[in-house]
Amino acid sequence: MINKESLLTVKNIYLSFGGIMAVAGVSFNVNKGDVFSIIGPNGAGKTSILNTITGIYFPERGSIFLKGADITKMPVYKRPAKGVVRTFQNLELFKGMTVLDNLMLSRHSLMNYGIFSSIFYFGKPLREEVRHREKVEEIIDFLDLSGIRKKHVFELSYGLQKRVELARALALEPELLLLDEPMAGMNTEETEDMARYIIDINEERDTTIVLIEHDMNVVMDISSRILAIDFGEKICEGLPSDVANDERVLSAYLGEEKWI
Amino acid sequence: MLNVNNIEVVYNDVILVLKGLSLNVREGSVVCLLGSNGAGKTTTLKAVSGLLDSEDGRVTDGEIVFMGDRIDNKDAAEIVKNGIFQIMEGRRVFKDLNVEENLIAGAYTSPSAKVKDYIDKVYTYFPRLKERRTQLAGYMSGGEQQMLAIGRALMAEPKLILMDEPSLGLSPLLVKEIFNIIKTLREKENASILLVEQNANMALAVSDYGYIMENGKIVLEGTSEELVKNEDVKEFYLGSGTGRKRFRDVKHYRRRKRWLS
Amino acid sequence: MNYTNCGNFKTSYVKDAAIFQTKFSLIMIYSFIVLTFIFPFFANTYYLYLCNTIFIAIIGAAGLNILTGFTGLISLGHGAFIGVGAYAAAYIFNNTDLNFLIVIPLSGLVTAAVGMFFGIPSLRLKGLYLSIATLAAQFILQFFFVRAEFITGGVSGAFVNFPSVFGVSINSDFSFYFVGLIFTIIMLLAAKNLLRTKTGRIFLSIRDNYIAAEAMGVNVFKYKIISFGISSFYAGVAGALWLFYLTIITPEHFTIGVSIQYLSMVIIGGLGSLLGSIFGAVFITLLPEFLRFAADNLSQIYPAVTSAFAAIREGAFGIVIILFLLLEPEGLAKRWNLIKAYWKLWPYSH
Amino acid sequence: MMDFFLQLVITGIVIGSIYSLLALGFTLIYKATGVVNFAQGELLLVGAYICLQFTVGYKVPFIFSFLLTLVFMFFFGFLIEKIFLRKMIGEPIISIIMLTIGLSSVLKSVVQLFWGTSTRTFPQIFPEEPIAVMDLQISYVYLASIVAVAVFLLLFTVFFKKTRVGVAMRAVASDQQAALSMGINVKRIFALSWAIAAIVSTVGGVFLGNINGINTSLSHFGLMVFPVVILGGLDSIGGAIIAGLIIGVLENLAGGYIDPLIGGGAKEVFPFVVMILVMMIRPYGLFGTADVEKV
Amino acid sequence: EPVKIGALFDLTGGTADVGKPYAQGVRDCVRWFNEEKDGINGRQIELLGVDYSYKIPQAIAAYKNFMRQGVVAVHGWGTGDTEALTKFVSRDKIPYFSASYSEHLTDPAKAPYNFLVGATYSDQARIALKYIKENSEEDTAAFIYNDTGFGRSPFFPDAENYAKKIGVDVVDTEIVGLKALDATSQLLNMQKKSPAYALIQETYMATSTILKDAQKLGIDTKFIGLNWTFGKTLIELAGEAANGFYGTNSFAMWNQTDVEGIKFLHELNAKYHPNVKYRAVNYIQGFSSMYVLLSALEMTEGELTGENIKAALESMKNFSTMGLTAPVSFSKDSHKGVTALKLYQIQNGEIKPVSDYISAD
Ligand SMILES: Nc1ncnc2c1ncn2[C@@H]1O[C@H](COP(=O)(O)OP(=O)(O)OP(=O)(O)O)[C@@H](O)[C@H]1O
Ligand SMILES: Nc1ncnc2c1ncn2[C@@H]1O[C@H](COP(=O)(O)OP(=O)(O)OP(=O)(O)O)[C@@H](O)[C@H]1O
Ligand SMILES: [Mg+2]
Ligand SMILES: [Mg+2]
Ligand SMILES: O=S(=O)([O-])[O-]
Repeated sequence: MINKESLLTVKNIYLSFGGIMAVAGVSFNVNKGDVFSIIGPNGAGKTSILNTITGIYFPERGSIFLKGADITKMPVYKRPAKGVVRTFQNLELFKGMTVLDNLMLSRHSLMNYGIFSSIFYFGKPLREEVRHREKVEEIIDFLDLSGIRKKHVFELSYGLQKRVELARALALEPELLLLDEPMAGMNTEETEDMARYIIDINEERDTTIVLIEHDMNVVMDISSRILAIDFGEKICEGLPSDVANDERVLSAYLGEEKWI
Repeated sequence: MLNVNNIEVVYNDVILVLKGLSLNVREGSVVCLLGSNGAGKTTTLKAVSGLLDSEDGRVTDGEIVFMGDRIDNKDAAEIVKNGIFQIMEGRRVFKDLNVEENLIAGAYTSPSAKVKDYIDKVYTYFPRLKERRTQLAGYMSGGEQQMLAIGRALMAEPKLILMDEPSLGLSPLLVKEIFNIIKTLREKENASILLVEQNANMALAVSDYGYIMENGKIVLEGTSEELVKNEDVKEFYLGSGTGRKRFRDVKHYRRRKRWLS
Repeated sequence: MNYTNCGNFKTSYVKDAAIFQTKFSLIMIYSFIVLTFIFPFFANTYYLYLCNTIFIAIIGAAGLNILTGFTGLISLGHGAFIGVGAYAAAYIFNNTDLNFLIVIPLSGLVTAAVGMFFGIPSLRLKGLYLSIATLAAQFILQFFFVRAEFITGGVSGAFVNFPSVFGVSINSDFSFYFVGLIFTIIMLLAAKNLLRTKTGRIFLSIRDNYIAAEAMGVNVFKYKIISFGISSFYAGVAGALWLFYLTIITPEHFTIGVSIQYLSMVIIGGLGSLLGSIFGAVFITLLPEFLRFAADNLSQIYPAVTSAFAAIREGAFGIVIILFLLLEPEGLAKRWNLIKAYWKLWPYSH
Repeated sequence: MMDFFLQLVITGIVIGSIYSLLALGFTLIYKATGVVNFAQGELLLVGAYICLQFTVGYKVPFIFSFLLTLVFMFFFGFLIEKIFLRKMIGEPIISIIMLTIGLSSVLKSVVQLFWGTSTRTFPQIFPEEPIAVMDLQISYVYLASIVAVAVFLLLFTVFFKKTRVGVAMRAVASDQQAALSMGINVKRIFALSWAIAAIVSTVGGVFLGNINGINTSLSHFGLMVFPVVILGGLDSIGGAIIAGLIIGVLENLAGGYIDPLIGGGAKEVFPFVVMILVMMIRPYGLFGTADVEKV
Repeated sequence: EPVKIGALFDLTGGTADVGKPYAQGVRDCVRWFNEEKDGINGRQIELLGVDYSYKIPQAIAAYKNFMRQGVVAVHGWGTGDTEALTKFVSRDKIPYFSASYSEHLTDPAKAPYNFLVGATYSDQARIALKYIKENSEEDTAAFIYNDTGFGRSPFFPDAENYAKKIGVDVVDTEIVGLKALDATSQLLNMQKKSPAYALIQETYMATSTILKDAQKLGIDTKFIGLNWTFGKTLIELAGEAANGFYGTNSFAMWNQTDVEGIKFLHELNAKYHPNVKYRAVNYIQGFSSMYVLLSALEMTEGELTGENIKAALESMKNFSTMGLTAPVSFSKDSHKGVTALKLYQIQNGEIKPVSDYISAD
């Protein structure tokens, strides 16, 4: 663990909205291969941290490094190309598009043809479309979406939409995948499936994961490291076993019950 | 007090979602409705609360009776007046109204003299909301929004509250709090509750009776104690018993439920 | 429509993405195209005129649909952009020796540039605010048409001579028909290809959820501008064709009324559907003609109420639009698909 | 020189008050129902003609016919919503916009059917002698419109902030289905907001009619208020009013100072140029609320 | 077999308030020919009237439809449709009358088949300038117009050049929109130049705005409006402020019962429309214009082809319209039918002629 290569470094970032300090001086480091979880009470600033990593908001102070390069001020849309991709807490899919198009959209920056050539369609654009379609089909297979690939997203149930969101992020072939409450709204069985997917993504697809989740069963089980925050501040960071027994985590977040 | 008899619900005149569903909620009880994604739980609640209409859905068969009155396909506004209030899935706070205005909107059907008292009551349940009373609801975190959504329901002082996944996205501490609130509601507010949840452990813990639905039908029902002991429920809803499990050991993505119809 | 693995991946995916999925529809479309080429030999000027305006409307509506239906940016300035194309065509045609077939795409490019310029507010503006910024574009461009006399000929307008190609003068409805038809086919094909590939998906993603699009690596602003550009290119081509059809244009041809008319085409036809643009263009072009026909006939029978009929006709236009929206809110294209689905299942459908 | 400036400003405020009135009706509908109403100008037209019918046709004294008109228009707005817009609840915003465009031709043709197309005039209602304000003559119509604007501003501010129906209206604008689940009668709220908007625009229409008579072309003011509502922020009542005054003044200053330089015409496009510039700096107008977009 | 004539009317569009009475005039003229004058040399006239709502595409559609039905001539309406159709009518050789008084549409070199009964806007402005030159101590003038083809047509460059030629100083120009609610800033700017007269090219509403604001500001410039500014409606709109306003008008007014044509129209209306007691000047315009067109058809030798009708029109010299206008003449070089008119003034709410025929040469 010590020799692991550092992938993401967040250094002392601050973010506020009006009078509210959403993030107040948080620092942490995510190594390659980690499943790094962020936990904390509602409104603690977890999503806000994710938003600064993906560039939806820029931190007012502090910086964010990806593989040593400063990406603090990089525009949102440039980050996926650097390998940073996310899912959203409340579904943010392209509802009017089919599942397939949602996934194909993800790969737009990997597609290698111009607008002008696309009006002729045959030739390079077609070849590229087919090539990427194959990649997308792999993901469809992996997440078992093949029955619904031509369905419009708005027709799907919540649970399926969550899975499509994960698929859409995967289609971008991220190095660092940020997941914001992927299990919310799922029953035990579905939660187990999702956990399994995350583990496989981490292990088989070689993807580092930052996970925000309130389901402590999952978090404690699959995380390699955990960061706990409250009121925008770090209260604890470490191995699952350390965090689960931390006094402040217990009182602020977990309640009395012991989780490990 | 609520009897749902054999209802069928159809969306857009074609998609049949509920296929002869029946359930009952007795006065003063908490009843939970469990089921996997897409089973039709939300649809059931909307059928009761009259919100189907706004989604081009209709109850095409069967009947819904609340305290002796037929309410299927009645206007949502009328149903709220009758005393049923649905807390919708996904919180659905009014994003560009502030916290207090959200509460006032919740009290639309209540006598105006009581609005102030109700607001104070909500603030005692959720002090956090009081701190944020002038903040726009859209900018609050998920948990805060959920509190507001429940607070709004309290503003209407309903006889029956329909809760659609109230614990969704809440921290463990808050989940407990929500379930405590449910207990309190039932004890102090004298409200009956029909609860849709994914967190079956908690849901069964606070409820008297439970229904499990799949594919638009009830496939299993019983008192909460009975359900907790049921093997299938344990396996698919509670996660093997009470202890935590090793997700890494779960090898297969999809196992099928035994009661699959 | 589920895709099944059947060994030959490549051809399957290609087929899966084809415009016309069955042999039957392919035969239908080819026969239809052949018919459209034969039609003018049997039609009189009036019907040819209607076709010609429909061609131009289709191109314009397709352009607006790219912006509004596919990218989700409601434009109230399309009429003015069409004007830009018309004036650009007049200016280029009168000041160079280029053939009008070259001038038309060139004016499209000029209009694209202007459209992209007026798309800049989309950097900051969203939704209705943006639409109303395009309304400002409408008024500002109209002001320009009137005042920039050295380019536009000011209020007395711009003239060209009837153009010609291969020695054939395009001076009649008959000859223009072929120009219009060919341009329509080319422009529609290009749009279809554009929209079923990368760019099209990006447009849709911006329409559906621009924050998510951005998070998926879409440079939203750039593509909004591109959408403005492409949409205006179509407007420019439509405008240039209108000029060469009419040979004289004045600022009065490109008022807000025209913008609204194009908006009705894409909405009635179906947002986000090229086929819808065709339906919408046909419908909105023919509707006033039909209503007038009806009003005229009624006036002959009851001459005393002629003026009442005139007023009613205006209202009837509104009523038809309203009825459409109430009964067919997703546009004619949707209805078409339902009918198609019905016939596909026939005779097993009930 | 200063005189010239002052005259321009005062005339601007006075004209602006009419814009404010027209913008107000528009903003009301938007705020409550999320509908951008392209038939606003026609509502104004109907209101003005109804009032004309009462005063000229039935010889009702103006003040009574004005009140009668307001009552009539209240129900008229109510009815329009019920017949045409009710069914569109939940449809995409652009379809609803289109519907109001259709509505505008229907209303216009109704007006033509009943009152024809020739320009009609109100009998002398406000004293013809203007009164002098700082050396400037101002007609009574304009004074009345300034007063009306002030009254409406006060009324609506209180209404939307303090009353339950007002808050419910905003709730409906924010999330219709959620509002339904509160027991808010969304349909009634919609109808109510159209009714109120019809009243407000009628007041504007009657004033307009008293300035220069009425014919169907008055409906074009429905479009001219766009810069106003945008500048103020689509959903801001106060914004609509202040922006109306600002546009009025800017228009006149542009007319006074820029027109001579460019040979005229600035007055008409200038509001749109200002609008775009302001929007680039403040995308939601001066007082509009930003869309809540938390992810 | 009837003689078919196409007609474009605006009964519902932006100019419907003047378009409607005009259309009635056209129709009554046709009816009179059919019922009392035996049509065109024995053939009945079929008028194919179309309301195009002042929308150009609809005008073109209507025109194409006329062609299909085989009309021999078309009576159009506004500037927009007339311009848009110019190329088509010259190609198809269809004589085209309209109420668009833009001078550029009367030049046979550019628009060989367009004809006009009534003084062009430019001529009206010239006549007004001539009047100023002759009747004013100070030879200064301003132009007030709207920024459209219609608004600019009289002044740039025609009236501007003419003013220079006869020595009237154009000290100011102002733009007032057709639907303007106020014209204060423009009038204040104009006041700085204090012209003796201002020429107005607008319609009723803007004219009323201008006159009222001028009265409010105490401006002592006198106003002369071209034909669309002037009529009974203006008096209703502007009230007091309309007093003293001049108008250039090529047509006799309804109350000039000493004019033969007006007397005739009174009789005709008593017969056709017993309830109608008043006709706006637009009715007289429409009637006169159609009268000239139909008379030309009567005079046409040979078949009613475009070329023959054109020849008949171009041979019309001093054709009398029963005094409804100055005598009408067309020639190969000019398709302006009328080049002389009287100035009228509003005095105590009445419209009175204040000059004899003044000709613009
Ligand atoms: N765009 C915004 N504008 C204003 N305040 C915001 C915004 N985004 C977040 N906040 C505030 O910042 C704080 C942190 O919010 P955040 O969404 O990061 O919480 P969280 O930890 O993700 O909570 P949850 O678990 O409920 O999702 C909250 O108090 C919230 O109200
Ligand atoms: N408005 C609608 N139009 C068409 N189909 C719908 C609509 N709403 C729901 N459905 C379909 O009805 C079925 C039941 O949906 P419902 O939302 O009731 O499920 P649920 O049990 O609440 O699931 P979840 O746990 O994901 O919330 C799903 O298959 C869904 O796709
Ligand atoms: Mg969060
Ligand atoms: Mg649900
Ligand atoms: O030019 S129109 O707006 O009247 O069509």
